[in-house]
Order: sequence, then structure tokens, then C-alpha cells
Amino acid sequence: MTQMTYAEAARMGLREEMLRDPAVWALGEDLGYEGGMAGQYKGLQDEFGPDRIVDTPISENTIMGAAVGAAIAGTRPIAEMRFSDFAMCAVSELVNQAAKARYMFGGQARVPLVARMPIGIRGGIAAQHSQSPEAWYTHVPGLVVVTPATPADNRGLLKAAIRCDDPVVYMEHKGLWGVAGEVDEDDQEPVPLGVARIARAGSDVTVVSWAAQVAVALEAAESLAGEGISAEVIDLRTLWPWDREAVLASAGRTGRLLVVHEAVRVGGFGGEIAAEVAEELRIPVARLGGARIPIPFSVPLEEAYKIKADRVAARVREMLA
Amino acid sequence: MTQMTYAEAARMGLREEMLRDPAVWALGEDLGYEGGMAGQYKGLQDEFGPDRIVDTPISENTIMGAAVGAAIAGTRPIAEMRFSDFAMCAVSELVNQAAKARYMFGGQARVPLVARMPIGIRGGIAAQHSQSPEAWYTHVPGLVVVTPATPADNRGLLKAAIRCDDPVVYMEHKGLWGVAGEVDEDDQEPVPLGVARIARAGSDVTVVSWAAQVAVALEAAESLAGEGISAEVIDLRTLWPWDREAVLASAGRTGRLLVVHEAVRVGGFGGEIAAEVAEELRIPVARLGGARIPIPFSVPLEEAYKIKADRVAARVREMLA
Amino acid sequence: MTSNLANEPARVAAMYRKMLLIRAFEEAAGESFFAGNVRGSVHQYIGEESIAVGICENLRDDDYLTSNHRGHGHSIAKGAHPRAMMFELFGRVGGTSNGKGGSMHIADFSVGMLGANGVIADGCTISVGAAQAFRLLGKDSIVVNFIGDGGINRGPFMEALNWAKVYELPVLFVCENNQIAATTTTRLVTAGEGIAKRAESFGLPAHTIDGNDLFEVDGTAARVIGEIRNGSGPQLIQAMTYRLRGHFAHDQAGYRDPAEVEAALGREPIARTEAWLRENGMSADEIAAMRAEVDSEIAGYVAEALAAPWPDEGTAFTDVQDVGAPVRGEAVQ
Amino acid sequence: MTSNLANEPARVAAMYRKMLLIRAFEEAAGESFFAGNVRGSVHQYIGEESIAVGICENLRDDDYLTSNHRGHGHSIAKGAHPRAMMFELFGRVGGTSNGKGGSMHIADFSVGMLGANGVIADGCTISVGAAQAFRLLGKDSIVVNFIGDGGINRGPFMEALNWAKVYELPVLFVCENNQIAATTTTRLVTAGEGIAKRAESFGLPAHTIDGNDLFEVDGTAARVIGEIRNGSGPQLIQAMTYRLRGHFAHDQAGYRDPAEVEAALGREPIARTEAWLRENGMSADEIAAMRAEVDSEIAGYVAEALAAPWPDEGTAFTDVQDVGAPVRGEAVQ
Ligand SMILES: Cc1ncc(C[n+]2csc(CCOP(=O)(O)OP(=O)(O)O)c2C)c(N)n1
Ligand SMILES: Cc1ncc(C[n+]2csc(CCOP(=O)(O)OP(=O)(O)O)c2C)c(N)n1
Ligand SMILES: [Mg+2]
Ligand SMILES: [Mg+2]
Repeated sequence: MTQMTYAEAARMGLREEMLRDPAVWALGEDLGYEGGMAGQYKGLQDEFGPDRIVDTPISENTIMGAAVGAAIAGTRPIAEMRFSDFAMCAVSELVNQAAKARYMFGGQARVPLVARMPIGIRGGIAAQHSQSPEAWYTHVPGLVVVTPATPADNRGLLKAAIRCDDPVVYMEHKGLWGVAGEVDEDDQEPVPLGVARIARAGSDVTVVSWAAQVAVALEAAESLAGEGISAEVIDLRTLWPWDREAVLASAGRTGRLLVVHEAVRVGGFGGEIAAEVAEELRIPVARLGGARIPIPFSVPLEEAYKIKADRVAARVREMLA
Repeated sequence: MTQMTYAEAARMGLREEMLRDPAVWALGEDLGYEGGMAGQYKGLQDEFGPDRIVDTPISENTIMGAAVGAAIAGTRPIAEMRFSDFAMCAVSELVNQAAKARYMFGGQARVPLVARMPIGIRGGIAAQHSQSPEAWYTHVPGLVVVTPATPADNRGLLKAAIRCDDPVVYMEHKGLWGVAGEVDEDDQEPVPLGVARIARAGSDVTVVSWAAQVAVALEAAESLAGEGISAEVIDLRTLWPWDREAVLASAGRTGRLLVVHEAVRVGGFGGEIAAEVAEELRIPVARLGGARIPIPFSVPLEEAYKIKADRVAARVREMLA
Repeated sequence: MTSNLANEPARVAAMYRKMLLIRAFEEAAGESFFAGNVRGSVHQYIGEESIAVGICENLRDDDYLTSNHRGHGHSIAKGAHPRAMMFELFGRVGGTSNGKGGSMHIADFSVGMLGANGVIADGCTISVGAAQAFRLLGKDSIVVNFIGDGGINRGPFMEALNWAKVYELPVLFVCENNQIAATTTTRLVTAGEGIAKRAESFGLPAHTIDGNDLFEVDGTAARVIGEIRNGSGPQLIQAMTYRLRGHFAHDQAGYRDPAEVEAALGREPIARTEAWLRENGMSADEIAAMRAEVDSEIAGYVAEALAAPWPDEGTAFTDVQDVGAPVRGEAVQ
Repeated sequence: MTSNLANEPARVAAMYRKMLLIRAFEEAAGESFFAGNVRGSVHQYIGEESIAVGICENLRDDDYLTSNHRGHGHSIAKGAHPRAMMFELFGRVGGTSNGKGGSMHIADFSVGMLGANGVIADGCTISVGAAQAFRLLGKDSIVVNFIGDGGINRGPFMEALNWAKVYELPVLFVCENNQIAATTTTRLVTAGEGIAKRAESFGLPAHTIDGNDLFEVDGTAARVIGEIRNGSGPQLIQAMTYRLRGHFAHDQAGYRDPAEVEAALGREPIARTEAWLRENGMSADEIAAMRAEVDSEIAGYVAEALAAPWPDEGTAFTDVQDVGAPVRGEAVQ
């Protein structure tokens, strides 16, 4: 076991896959010298050359569109969009082309690309650099959607995303780049897509979350434990496919479900999970998500948007009251 | 009362607003001679001139982006995107700019534009011309989302959208263009945004829908009536804001909620409604939506995607069983 | 310019036959649309056949072609089988996509035809990426992207021009300039001197030719494609042509000046190629025979397509994705 | 070229003061960032001041300006108040957006500054639409859009060039060519001879000038803006310049060749303008006094900003939309 950050673990996973398969490459802005926004590509251009870590013009449509063509043509490109906000400049390429090519062409095409687009609040980067649109992509047939919450998962899930034969929207959380955690360097296996992780076992309520909110849910569970309330925390890891069985099993046991996400609550993926559980189990369900406002810049305003542990704990208490 | 089609009613509503306010104009491809995909702009360029019904280059980013600039500068543009699928070429302009300008600039900007992007299956136009992404835009702070189901509403809601001081995503359903209905020509009033319509009163179950699925729900309700099952059908009309009070009141009365939409079920807006009702009322909820597949071309495949009245009725029976 | 094609009547005849095949296919597609047997949008390539045939004559099966909404001609020229294509238009089993795609999504990967495209200019960025893949995989194949004169005003196409040149990719952009986009005269929405000047401003050699002159298309394509394969970097060909029909089958093109259409008929490629063949030893009977043969071949496909089985509705749920594939039934649907 | 500005030392001095104000603002913004008082990305305009000042000198308050991520200089030059801007960077009440926007979303509609923009080139399409609105409303105002040499490779900018010319809109595109985009040398990702040739291919007159020469910027702007206001249609100015600092405050620019930076310092606009003023009758003392005055003005704003109240968290929920506005509390949140 080694301690490394979420960004370092992602770099390790990418490097392992690039060593393993010469068809794996990445394209995006400032990947070479800068090594990516958080160093997740650091040194890889020196090691693999400018044809496999490609510095591109500021041309989001083409970063994504070229990845589609390169994937169809037999390589495994990683389209680095830097921010999911900028990926909104290339939605047609991802949704109309990447997601549909295999189907529209009756199975003739495979599009094994990774559309890498970090989400979330990092602090003071405001409305156009902090969005969490993961729910959009769960709604698009043909796409897999991944939201890693830990360094180990950011290595293992990235490896799985790269090996996946279909397009994967890979959404790291910008707030986690510097967070360190245990990674087993010897274990080169990918983390399977679609399998949730029980981050903390519990019996009174099931709290489902992903990405940066998992730590918030765990913090809430810890404080609730002090009050004798036992919360089970599930890290979904993959939003599509999401681990329905694991969630239903847990919620069936605890009898209560709370979904927590940083994304705007209205139209968020929490609705899918809560509705599904309510339909199947008829147990109390609840959702916590962001207010329907753009992400503000100033500290107190940004803080007002965030879902903190105390609010999660309070919501759980309400459900148990 | 006059009989006119959904497309004719939209044309009437637009014309009335253009006569009423010289700041109202439209831009898009082939609006002049063609008069829009379904004649919804027919003759308006002759009447109002090429500066108010503007034929544009095939430049989706700029059709939407120019509408943002023109709205900020004091006019009321209608950005005609022809298909919501093509609007995916201009998501940054709509979501990063139009939706956020007012907020990011602390209230200095108003963006009274209508992003007009028809949704849905029309028959044989396949994966890139048949999508229903309305759920995406409900998830975006700053946007209003409208989905008219009748000719009268396509006149009245379009008028309300044009008069709205914030960006409105206006999603007509392509399958309804030729559907005729009663329109009161003398009533020039807009249909208020955010107010649902009880399309049919009932007492055993509440069926919520919008756009083309409203007719399907009504057809199902009719056949269920024959079996002594009384279904209340609500046409949501506006998805954001959606008429929560009306839905909760109805579902509270009937004790059961079924949401039906043509859009893909996973990540669809039905999740928001079902989750909200389950959280508030703890009654049985269910959702019917499209399979998570691209819209196929061939008749039997396209039919297999559709949610028909018999499936709606069957689901209601299950809920009552 | 002319090519050595003029010294090869047999090759001209073969290319002429391909043009006839495209023409017959498009006529049949239009008729089938009006007969109610083909749904959706059918964008015919009638009057532009010499471009696709002249370009693709100079391609290999392992070269790629990316198309737009008007892709039937490109597909046949690249080697897609018109029978499978007709089945696709009819939405039947045996179609290029077994009915999942239809006219706007015809593709045949076995011959490097990567697909028609329903979104204008999205094929352009796909093309440069495919060319980048060829380089990574050490292949000497090239990519040809067809774009219309209306499509050139979309940003992704312009980005792709820059991108292709920055990485010196083996891409040939072919702008089919029929002077119209749906009902819009492109001159009115296109600033400057046109696509050739624009492409040159990105450093791409640009060649404007008479797209209805099979010899000029073939000659230019032979030279340019050879140069690209030898590492010249991307180039662009602007092929001037004329859309003889409406934008799609159900467009009567009432906005067209009949005199203009009349004049264009005098320049249409099949008649011109036919005249050359007559002057170069092919008899009227031989031509009539070839036409009859092609017409009956296509007619046969139409008949077969009409009789072919519809896909099982269960196939609507396949070919989506491996992980997270749709499962039928309420729960996930 | 030179302008009559050379005959107006007083106007030069006033513009010089504006440049000093921008420089001082940016230095203070950077220091405040490192002091932990300003969050997020602070893109400094240091070394490029003469462009914004020279262009905006020739604009009216009812002309519009659209900017990009590097918008502080553009804002001050257009007339936004540096005090309100500093408050915005600090996220305080009294900021241009009362703390909702921050550095990348500075705007002051009262002087036609329509906002910095966090998305490269999205401001370009907004600009042509604003110009279209001017025409509809019968105003003789114009729109100036600032774009970087990296931003020119985005499709929306290229679409906007075509669009502006098609409708002959009163738009001036100003490409600030500092030869770099974040850490990328733009020459390496920009094909062809550059933006001037590209703009010309769309029919826009393009003028490449020394952006660090206040006189050349002012002279060109005076002429070009006059032409545009008189109906010339859109034009483009490429202002050559140099980014003296990192991409943003927290970028040490280690990828830069020190010799290159050294050389650039010799061409930086404030020193050049200052030298001219010295030669034209302004004394060292007068300049020192002006510098001191500007520095203390900005220092005062920093002190005020630090002491200014934070916005009430309730304001996070205002200014979103009228219909469907957020309501605090569980139910809709
Ligand atoms: C992004 C996008 N915008 C609009 C359309 C609708 N559309 C389909 S074909 C067409 C005209 C294309 O004209 P051109 O590129 O000249 O090709 P041509 O039809 O003349 O062959 C338009 C506007 C589309 N398919 N995709
Ligand atoms: C669409 C988009 N892509 C990428 C970025 C990230 N980004 C911000 S500034 C920048 C470099 C811009 O360079 P240039 O246009 O030359 O302006 P400069 O910083 O040199 O003034 C990049 C890549 C962005 N903000 N928006
Ligand atoms: Mg055309
Ligand atoms: Mg630059």
C-alpha cells in the first residue's frame, strides 16, 4: 500500500494503460508541459512522446470529434476536456456521434473513447468552471458514466474506462485532486464498472452518494454514530450503469434511503435513484442536492450552495424522527 | 373558436408577438422561403422583412450565441434550432452563457431569448433527429423549460416564452405539428408559465405527462374508464417550473402517481416528479419512459421504443392490483 | 486539367456504370419514398455523381470516407453494396445497419465507408481523428471527408481544417459546392471569396474544379490523393456542381429558377460522360444495354427489399453498449 | 503608423495614467491572490495595457465590449470602476456582481462592458448578436470583441467572423496576439499564416499592428472604429503583444525562455509611453507623482475591499430568474 493523491493515482492508472496498450493516447490542451490541470498527465509526454500525449489547439469540438474518429479507427483516445463546463462545447460530438455510432451503424462501429471532464466546486472558480452535469450523460443511451471518489478508484476506474469498448464519460471531482489515500501499486486490476462500494456499513438508513460528496456522507455518518444512529454509506462509483442491486439491498435492509449529490437537486441523478427505490420498495426516500442556482464566486455564497455534513445528518435525523 | 394545427397556432402566436413588440425577431436556417420545418414561420419574412426573420448560415453556435448577445442588448430573439438534436451543437452558448449571464453579472443582464428546439419522434428520422432531452435543461439554473401539447398551448405558451425576461427552452413536439385543435383567436393572452392543465379529471390514479405523450395518456384513460378505472391526466405544459402544487394535490387525492414520457426513462424528468411525490406523500409512484437506446429507424424498432396507450393502461392496472 | 483516364475508355465505362448505378439508386429511393415504402429524409445525389465516383476511384478499401446527410452516392462509390443500402432505406433485415440507421446513417465499414451523418460537419472532426489513428497505427491510409457548401460555415469544419494542417494529417476535404443549402443560396450566407480562400488561409492547398467533369475530378483526385498519401498533409478540393433535385425527395424546390435548372441539365455529369463514351467507341446499343442492366439491378433490389423481413423488435435493444446495456422490461425501461 | 495623438501630450498622459491604473490593479490583484484574499483564477493583463486603452479610447459608453478570461484591463479601459472591480475580486458587497462572478465574470453594463467570459470564444458569437440588436434598434453603436491568439482556433470565433461579414455588422474583433495560450506556444497549434489571413478569407479587412505601441493602437482604432461606425462592416485588428507574467497569478511560467521575457520587457508599453512623455515635456517628478497617486488609489481599494462586508448568503439565491426562481429549503433544493 502506498499513499498518493487522487491526481497521482489517475496518472499512475493512465501510465499503466499506456504501457500496456500502444493504442491508448490522450489529447487536449496543455497536457505536455503543464501535465494537466492537476498533474494527472505529468511527465507522460516526455515518456510517450507528443503523438500519444497530444497538445491541441483550443478546439473543443475537434478534441472530442477527433477522439470519436480515432476510436472508431481502432485506437483508445482519452479526450481531456479540462472542465465538464468546457465539454459543453462538444456535446454533439459526444452525444450525437460517440454515443450513437455503434447503434446507428448496426454494430459496425465501436467507440472506445474516454471523455474526461472533471466536475465540481474547487473554490472560487464560479459558474462556468464548477458545474456537475453527470445526470445529463446518464440520460444518453450508449454512454457509461463514472465518478470516482478515491485515489484507488481514480486509478482503477480510469483503467476500466480506458479498456471499455464503449464511450465512457469520466468525471473526476476537482475538489479531490489533492486528497491522498491508500493505493495498492501491485494490484494492476481495473475496478469493475457498475459495482458500488459500501464505504461504511450501517443499519438505520442508506446514504447513497458519489465523488466528493462521499466524504461528506461519511462525515455525517460518523457524527450520527455518536447519537446512536447507524448510517450505511454507499459510494456509487459508476452512475451508469449504477449498482441497483446493491442500493436496493441496502435500502431494503435499512428501510430508508437518502441520496446526496453536489449537482443541482432538480433534475439530478438523485431523482432516478430515489424514484427507483420508491417504486421498488415503497420506503421513505429523500434527496439532498444543490439549489437551482449557478455556482457563485464569493466564499459565503459558494458555501451556501454546498451540501455539508451537518445538513446530511439533519436530514437523516428528520427521516428517523 | 377556430380549428388549426399545432404549427399554425405557433405561427399565429409568433406573429401576434412580432406585431405587438418590434424587438421580437427570429433567426435560424431556412426560415424565409421554407417558413420553418412545419410552416411555423410561413410568410413571416414577407410580412416582417429579412431583418426580423433572419435566414442564417449553418452556424448553430452563432445562432444561439448571437441570440444571447441580441437578448442582452435589448431585443427578444427566437433562436430556431430546428431539432433539439442540433441544439446540442450550441449547449455552451445556452447553458454557460444564456442561463448564467444574469446571475454571474449580479443582475446587470437580462437574457430574454427563446431557444426553440423541437423534440421527439416524427417517424423514420432516427437517432440524430428524434431525441427528447428536456430533462437536461430542467437541471440548468436560469432556464425555463416549456413543452406544449396542444395547438392552443403552442400559441399561448410561445407568447409567454417570448415575453419572459429570462431564457426559455421551448420544445415543440415534432409529432404534433399537424395535429389540429380548438384555438380562441380572440383571446390574445399568453398561457402562464408553470401552470399545469388537468387534461382529464379522475379519482383512482394521477397520470402526469407532457408534449405528445399527453394524448397517449388520455387514450389510456379512456380505455381504463371502460373498466371502471378513473385516471386523472395532467398535462404539465412547463417542466421548469413544474406545477408541483397541482401534481401533489391530484396525487394526494388519487393516492397513486404514474409519470409517462417519451424521453429515455433513465435520467428523465419523470424521476424528479416521482421522487418528489414519493418524498412528500409516500404513495405508490411509477414511471414509464423510453428504453435506454438511441431512437431506431425501422418501423418495428421505432414502435418498440414508443410508450403506447396499452402500456400506460397496463401499468395503471398493475398499480391498482 | 485532364488525366490519363482519357486514354482508358474501359475505365471510363466502368466509372460511368457506377454513376448510372448511383443515379438509378437515387431515382428508386425517391420513388420508394413516394410509394410510402421508405420513411424519413431521402437526400438524393442526382447530378453530382461524378464527384463521388471520380474521388473514390482513387481510394483503397483501407482508406476511409466520412460523409454527410447526402451519403448514398458516396457510399456506392466507396464500394458499399446498393442492395444492402436499399434494404437499409426500407428498414429491413440485411440493411447496412439492419434497419437501425436508415438513409442518413448508411455505413459499410468493410470498405472504409464510416457513415453518412445527420449532423452537418460533425463528420469533419471525426475525419481528422481517424487520420490521427492511422498515424498512430502506422498505416498509410488516408481519410476523405465530404462536406457541402452550406456545411463549411459550421465551426467544427473550420476547426478541423486547422487541426488537420497542424498535425499534417492525411486528410482530403472535398467540398461539394452545389451552391445551395436546403432552400438557402449559400452565396448569401457565406462571406469572402469562398472555401478555397478559406482553406488556403489555414495552409491547405485548395483546388477548385468542375465536379461534373469526371475526367477533371479523377485527374485531380489521382494527383492530390497521391500527394497526401506521400505526406503532403491535408488538401481541399472544391468541386463545383449542381443539385438537380430538391433538398430531399419531398422538396419540390419551388424556389429554384427553372431556367437555372434547365441550364444545369446541360452540364450534368452522366450525359457528359456518355457523350464522351459515344465519341470514344461505345455504341448507343452498348450504352442502352448498360443502362438497362443497371436499372434492372436496382429494380431487383427494390423488389427484394420490399419482400425482405422486418427486423425483430428485440433487435432494437442490441448494439447499444456492453456495460450498462438496456434490459427490456419496466424496471430499467 | 502614428495618429494625431502625438500632438496631444495631455491625452497621452491621460491614457498613460489608465495604463498605470491597469498595471497597478493587476499587481494588486496578484498580491491579494498570494495573500489569500482573492480566490480562483486571476489572469493578469500586465504588458498588454496599451491595447485595451488604445482601443477603448476610441469607444463611446454606448458601444459594447465583450471580453475573455483576461478581462481586467478591458474593463478598466472601457470605464468600469477599479474599486467595484477590486471588491468583486474579493467577493464583497459593492463588487461589480456583488461577489457572484469574480475575476472571470467582471462586467459593468453601465459603461457597455458586457462581461469577461470564462469560456474561450463564446464572447465572439455574443458580440455579433449584440451588433445585430443595435441594427434592429436603430442605434449607431458598435461592438468590440477581444479574443486571444489561442482562442482564434475555436469554431465559434470562426463562425462569428463569417456571420459578422454576411450581415455587415458593426463589430471590431481585436485579437491580442501574445503568442501563447496558457502554456502552449500558439504558433505550434495554429496552421497557416495566422489570423489576419484567416479574417481576410472571410472578407474582413485585417490590420496587424504593434499592440505595445499606444500611438499605433490609438491611430488604427480611431480610423477603423470610425469606418465601422460609418458602415464599413466588420474588421479585425491583430495587436502583437507579450504576456509578461504567467497565464494566471499562480503560474510561474517556467516554460518561458528568460531571454525572451528579458527582450519583451524592453518593448513593454508603459515604459515606452513613459519615455515618450518624458521627451514631450512631462517631468520625472510629474510621472513619479502620477504613479504614486495611482498606486495609492489602488492600494486604497484593496484596503477598502478587505474591510468591506461579505454578501449575505441569502443573496446566493437571487438574480437567477423570475419564473421558477429558486426557493430555499429542502423541497426545491
Ligand atoms: C448541425 C446541423 N444543422 C442543420 C442541419 C439541417 N440540414 C440538413 S442538410 C442541410 C443543408 C446542407 O447544405 P450543404 O452543406 O450545402 O449540403 P447539400 O445538401 O447541398 O449537399 C441542413 C441545413 C443539420 N443536419 N445539422
Ligand atoms: C472553451 C475553453 N477551452 C479552454 C479554456 C481554458 N483556457 C482558459 S485561458 C486559455 C488560454 C487562452 O489563450 P489566448 O486565447 O491566447 O488568451 P491569453 O490567455 O493569451 O490572453 C485556455 C486554454 C477555456 N476557458 N474555455
Ligand atoms: Mg450545398
Ligand atoms: Mg494568447
